[in-house]
Amino acid sequence: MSKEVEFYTFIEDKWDWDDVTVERIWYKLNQIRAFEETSVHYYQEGAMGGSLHTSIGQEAIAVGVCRHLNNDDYMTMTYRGRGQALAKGADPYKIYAEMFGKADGYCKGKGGPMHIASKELGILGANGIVGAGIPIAVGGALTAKTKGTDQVAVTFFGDGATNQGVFHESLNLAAVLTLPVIFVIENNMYSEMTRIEDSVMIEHLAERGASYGMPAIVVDGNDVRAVSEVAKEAIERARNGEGPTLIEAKTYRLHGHMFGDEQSYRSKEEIEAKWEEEPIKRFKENCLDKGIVTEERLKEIKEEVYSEIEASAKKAIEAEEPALGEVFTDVY
Amino acid sequence: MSKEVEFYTFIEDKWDWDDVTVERIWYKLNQIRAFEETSVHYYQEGAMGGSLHTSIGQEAIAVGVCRHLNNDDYMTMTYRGRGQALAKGADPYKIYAEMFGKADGYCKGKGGPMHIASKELGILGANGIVGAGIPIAVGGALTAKTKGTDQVAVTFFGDGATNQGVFHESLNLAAVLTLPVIFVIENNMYSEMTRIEDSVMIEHLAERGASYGMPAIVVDGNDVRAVSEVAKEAIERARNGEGPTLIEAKTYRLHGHMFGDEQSYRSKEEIEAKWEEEPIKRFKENCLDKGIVTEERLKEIKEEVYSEIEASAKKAIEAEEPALGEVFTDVY
Amino acid sequence: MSTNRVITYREALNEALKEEMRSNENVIIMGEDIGEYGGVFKVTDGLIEEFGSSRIIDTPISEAAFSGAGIGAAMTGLIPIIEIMWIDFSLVAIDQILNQAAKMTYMSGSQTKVPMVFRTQGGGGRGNAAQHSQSLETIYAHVPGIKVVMPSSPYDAKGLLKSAIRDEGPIMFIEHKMLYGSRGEVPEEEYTIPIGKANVVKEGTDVTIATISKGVEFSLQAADELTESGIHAEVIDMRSLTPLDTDTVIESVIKTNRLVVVHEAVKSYGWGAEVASIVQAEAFDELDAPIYRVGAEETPVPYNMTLEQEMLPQAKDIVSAVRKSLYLEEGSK
Amino acid sequence: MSTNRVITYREALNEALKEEMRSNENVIIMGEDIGEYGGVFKVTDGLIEEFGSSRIIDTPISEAAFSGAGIGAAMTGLIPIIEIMWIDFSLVAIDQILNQAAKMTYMSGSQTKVPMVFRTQGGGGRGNAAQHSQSLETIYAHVPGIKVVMPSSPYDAKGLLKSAIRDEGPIMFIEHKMLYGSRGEVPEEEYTIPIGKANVVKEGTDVTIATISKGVEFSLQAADELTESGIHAEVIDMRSLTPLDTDTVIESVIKTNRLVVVHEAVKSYGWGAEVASIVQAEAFDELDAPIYRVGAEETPVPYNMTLEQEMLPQAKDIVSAVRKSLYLEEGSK
Ligand SMILES: Cc1ncc(C[n+]2csc(CCOP(=O)(O)OP(=O)(O)O)c2C)c(N)n1
Ligand SMILES: Cc1ncc(C[n+]2csc(CCOP(=O)(O)OP(=O)(O)O)c2C)c(N)n1
Ligand SMILES: [Mg+2]
Ligand SMILES: [Mg+2]
Repeated sequence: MSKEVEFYTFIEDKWDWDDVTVERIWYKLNQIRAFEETSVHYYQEGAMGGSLHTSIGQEAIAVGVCRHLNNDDYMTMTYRGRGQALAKGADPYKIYAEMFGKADGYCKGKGGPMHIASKELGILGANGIVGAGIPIAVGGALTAKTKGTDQVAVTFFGDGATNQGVFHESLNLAAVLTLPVIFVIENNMYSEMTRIEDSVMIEHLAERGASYGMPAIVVDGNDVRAVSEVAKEAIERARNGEGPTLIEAKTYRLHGHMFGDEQSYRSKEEIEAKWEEEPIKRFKENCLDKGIVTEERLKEIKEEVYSEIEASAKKAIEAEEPALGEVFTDVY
Repeated sequence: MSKEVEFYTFIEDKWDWDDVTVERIWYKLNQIRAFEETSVHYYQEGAMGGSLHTSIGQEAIAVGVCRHLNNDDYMTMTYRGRGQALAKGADPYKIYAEMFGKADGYCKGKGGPMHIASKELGILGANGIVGAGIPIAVGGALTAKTKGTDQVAVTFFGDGATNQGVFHESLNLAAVLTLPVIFVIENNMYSEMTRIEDSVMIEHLAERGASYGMPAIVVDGNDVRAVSEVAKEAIERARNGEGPTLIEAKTYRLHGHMFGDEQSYRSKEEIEAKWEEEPIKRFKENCLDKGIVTEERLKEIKEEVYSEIEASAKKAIEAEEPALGEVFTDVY
Repeated sequence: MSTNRVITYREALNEALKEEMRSNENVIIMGEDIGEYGGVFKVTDGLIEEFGSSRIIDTPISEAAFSGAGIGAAMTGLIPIIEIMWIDFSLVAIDQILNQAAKMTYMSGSQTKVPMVFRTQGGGGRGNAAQHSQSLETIYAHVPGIKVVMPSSPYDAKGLLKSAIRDEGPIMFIEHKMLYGSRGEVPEEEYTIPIGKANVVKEGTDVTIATISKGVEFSLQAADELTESGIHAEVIDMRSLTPLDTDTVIESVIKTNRLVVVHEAVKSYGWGAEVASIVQAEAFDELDAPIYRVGAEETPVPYNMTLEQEMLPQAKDIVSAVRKSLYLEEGSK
Repeated sequence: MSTNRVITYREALNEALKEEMRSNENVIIMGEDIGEYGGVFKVTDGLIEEFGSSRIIDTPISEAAFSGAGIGAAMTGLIPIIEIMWIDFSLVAIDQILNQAAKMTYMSGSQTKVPMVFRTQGGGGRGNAAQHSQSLETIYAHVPGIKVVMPSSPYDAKGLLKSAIRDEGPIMFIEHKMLYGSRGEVPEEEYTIPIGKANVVKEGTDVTIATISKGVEFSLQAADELTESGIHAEVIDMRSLTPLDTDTVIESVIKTNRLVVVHEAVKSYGWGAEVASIVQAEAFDELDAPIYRVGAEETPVPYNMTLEQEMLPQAKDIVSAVRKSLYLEEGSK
């Protein structure tokens, strides 16, 4: 019969990160936050085309998962995926350069914010079509399995994406072929302006894992420690040839779906309450409670991050535009 | 949490069909069998184009479900769906005429065996694309709900179709909108030449209902009585506005996927054993055991059916071809 | 009497939807975020308030399923309007659109008609990059059984959408994302525009420009520029690709003896080739010059907006094509 | 030395797959019923025995997922061949093919190449009706980033498939269901055929016929018939639509001054329009007559095989188009 969903509970007492780890995680969480905030600023200034979808409030998932990945592990994500790219080691400058359409961008300015990719980091690409990155990650896992390496593939996607056909097909295919792939649902409670609870008749999206006989686990996506534990186990299983896992990380999208979203569909109070639960605040409290680092040290790192990010953005703004002839290259 | 799959067990003692009912069911089962066998004969003779996919061995599902449907209830099915069309009341002559490409065919000879449809019988059409008829039935159910009628829609599809994205999307949509639609998986153990057990990691396809919070039930698809009970309940629920149901009817495809299939993927022994469990034999035994009708009466009906079917086919063979100008009509 | 009322393309579409929903209770709309939010392009604004959630149906992100459900609903008595947010996403539902909706009437020998509208929007110019900027109309026009309509102005948007909703068969109704805010006169009184008749938006004598959707704006710009050098272009808005009104184009070419076809779709294998092929076949002796086509380059749409502009057709490309057709500039393709 | 070995199109394809799999262990195949059964058209016959189930992968019926998985695999070091059983079914996977595979290289600024082949088959003539008989090549040719190859003979099937497997980017490789059993000479020695070069299959002086896939057979039949009335047609097999070798066509038209384009795809918005448009633009002064196109009628494919034949192009339609181009018959379109 169908596998049951596991609900992961983090055991505070077992938390054993040292100060080096904590500082690194803190750095990464803040790097993403700073990056996203700064993006909004530049978007408002008109430095970008298209739409901008931030992951503010969802940073713990990217950081918690990607800390267990190697450079040669594969990853796909969505238009909201710059946080994950950073978590996997991408250079903020090169992402900004891409977002600003510059030649120095990861994709020479031809992909843009929705399509960040870095071959050398195993980032197969962000995707603008809901759900479409999922099978591509499965393909990365297929290569790993076929070549007999211990690489894994991770794909991040939203709650709404679990209603797309290709989600279903991809999970089934990965399960049938026992591929080393981790499916991470970032359940931020909304798909665009629609509450996920209005789009499904189940309480936990992870329940869908049972349809594929796949281990499925629900985790608090705002607790980077919990995400890290769950991801670690899933990634290990994958590396050991034990096949795919479905992780549902529950979080909340603190900004609108995209810049400019009027957010008429939710109350200010709802959003404010959620700011209380956001992952950076949470992690800071955890660290201070446990006394692993000082508040000053955290502040110092944060300031450092923000100034690094600002410097990257500035440099990217000033970088060169691609040559006009770039229109015609890279097609076939 | 996820709903559990129900495994339906038929209770012999409660079986209360009278002789009229039994004769009608016997007639229908044999009508489909005779129709399919005769189709094969004419296919071999070269009377048809394309491929021929018979439902021999699966008749109980069509008959058990469709006996609870009214003419104005909607139905979609597949390239293997002529049995269901007959079960819903289609005229064998008009189906044959369609299969032989004649003007008298349900679709004027332009649809063919894969696309039998009858507007007056609510048969929205058989489909050649695996899974594609599923959302169309959902649409029929949407009309019923929007117009506030008590009509229902039924869609028949195969085990393999449950791996298509559109299966997933359609069940979710129907569940979210609480539509009166019954999804019937005819699990005949194979999708073309591939065993379903090689294409999924679950034991029962009905387990997938849980992903949509949908009641799901497994039934012996070779027992027309059991199918009838299960379908009755699901159809009643749908008529009462209680939403969709997923039914997995387990059966076996006694012929190859299509005429000409070499069946190298399964043994003669396997097929022979399955002939012992086929639904017409089973129903006959049930009836005789219970003494509802005599063997002679059953034989009589069967002979009658075969001669009717043969007559329909003959008439269809002799029917008129469509005019050449028909190529250009019915396009927009 | 009309008061020369000026409204936006978006508002015109919204009015068409409202009016048709008021006059026919079988009309429903399905799509993503179209209810309370009014759609990401705000075309369905205010509809759920008036018609309720049983007729304005917010769906899960499942384009194939809700397109298919629209087909089934159309076959059984409703007139569904399916909003596919961006035409690029229609590719996840295209089996339903082209293998099902477009073929049902034929395959059933006309037993079932499929009266429905797939409303979507396409086109570039906003820096939305390769997966959000395509002009895929030719793909839909190539498969028989579905009409393809593309309005270029608020007036046309309203009149054509109303006709599309009343049509017996399935229609791809493709709006342009850069036109939603464009303004134009739309009478208060009810009107419809027949589907299948091209519209001569500017008369001229020297060259015919056949175009559609936002191409009309570009072509008029080009025509203005050309006027300055004494060249009078006739600009024809095709309005629909299926049916394709080549008669109007040929009539014009008989006068001008020159034709340029302009579209935002990729030039190669784009619909301009069909127009060009028909016109050269039917009006061979009328042509004083090759027919030139102006379309997007044969590349995905680049993100960088300068590159994007380079990739997409611009007014200057039209001017240059016209000049070539007048042998005022050297031309190849 | 070649021994004038004659094999079928199916066998030629099978050989190409085997040879490439032998010489490059990164080549894998995914599809439905391709393993033990050898594929419903038997093209992968015997492969699983030689290469095992880790390289010949039978998939669930999930074209979108296994196409997407092919893309991901191609981006990471494999060379997947994806068998989509019928091109009609490719519409359930087309988002992966056109929004993903075709755009990845561009969107990533060439960081990732997508070396893979989508093998499928199309065309009518078997009474398979509307959802199993389409010629959808133009849809794929219209979207930049993926090549479209269509072999017409066993020799081409083998040589082109080998080249396709070795190509750096994604390729739609479209076979024709009516050709699998056709026979032709295929040398024992290894060879490849470059993608992008058309093939003059029959020389002639009076008219050029440009075609592809099974159209070559029809066109040769027509050419034979025409020879009887003293008309010598040159028949060109385009071999691929992207790249499209119009140079070879134009060279021929310079000699013949007349062009007929023949394809099984629906005529309206079909690829013949592209060829016609380019040729009339680039060789306007060489043309002594309009370019005529022969393609399928603008309807879904009817089941009844007499109607189907009427709907599809036939040799007699080609003969008639050629005669029109020679002003021996009255012509319109
Ligand atoms: C196939 C497809 N349908 C619709 C869209 C438009 N769209 C973009 S984002 C989005 C919501 C996705 O929600 P979710 O998966 O929860 O991800 P989130 O944005 O919350 O990260 C939608 C509907 C799209 N990009 N692709
Ligand atoms: C989208 C699509 N993929 C593949 C096929 C080819 N095909 C036809 S029937 C079939 C098997 C379907 O199996 P199942 O759903 O179990 O139905 P059954 O034939 O057993 O009734 C396949 C793969 C198709 N028609 N459509
Ligand atoms: Mg979300
Ligand atoms: Mg089956």
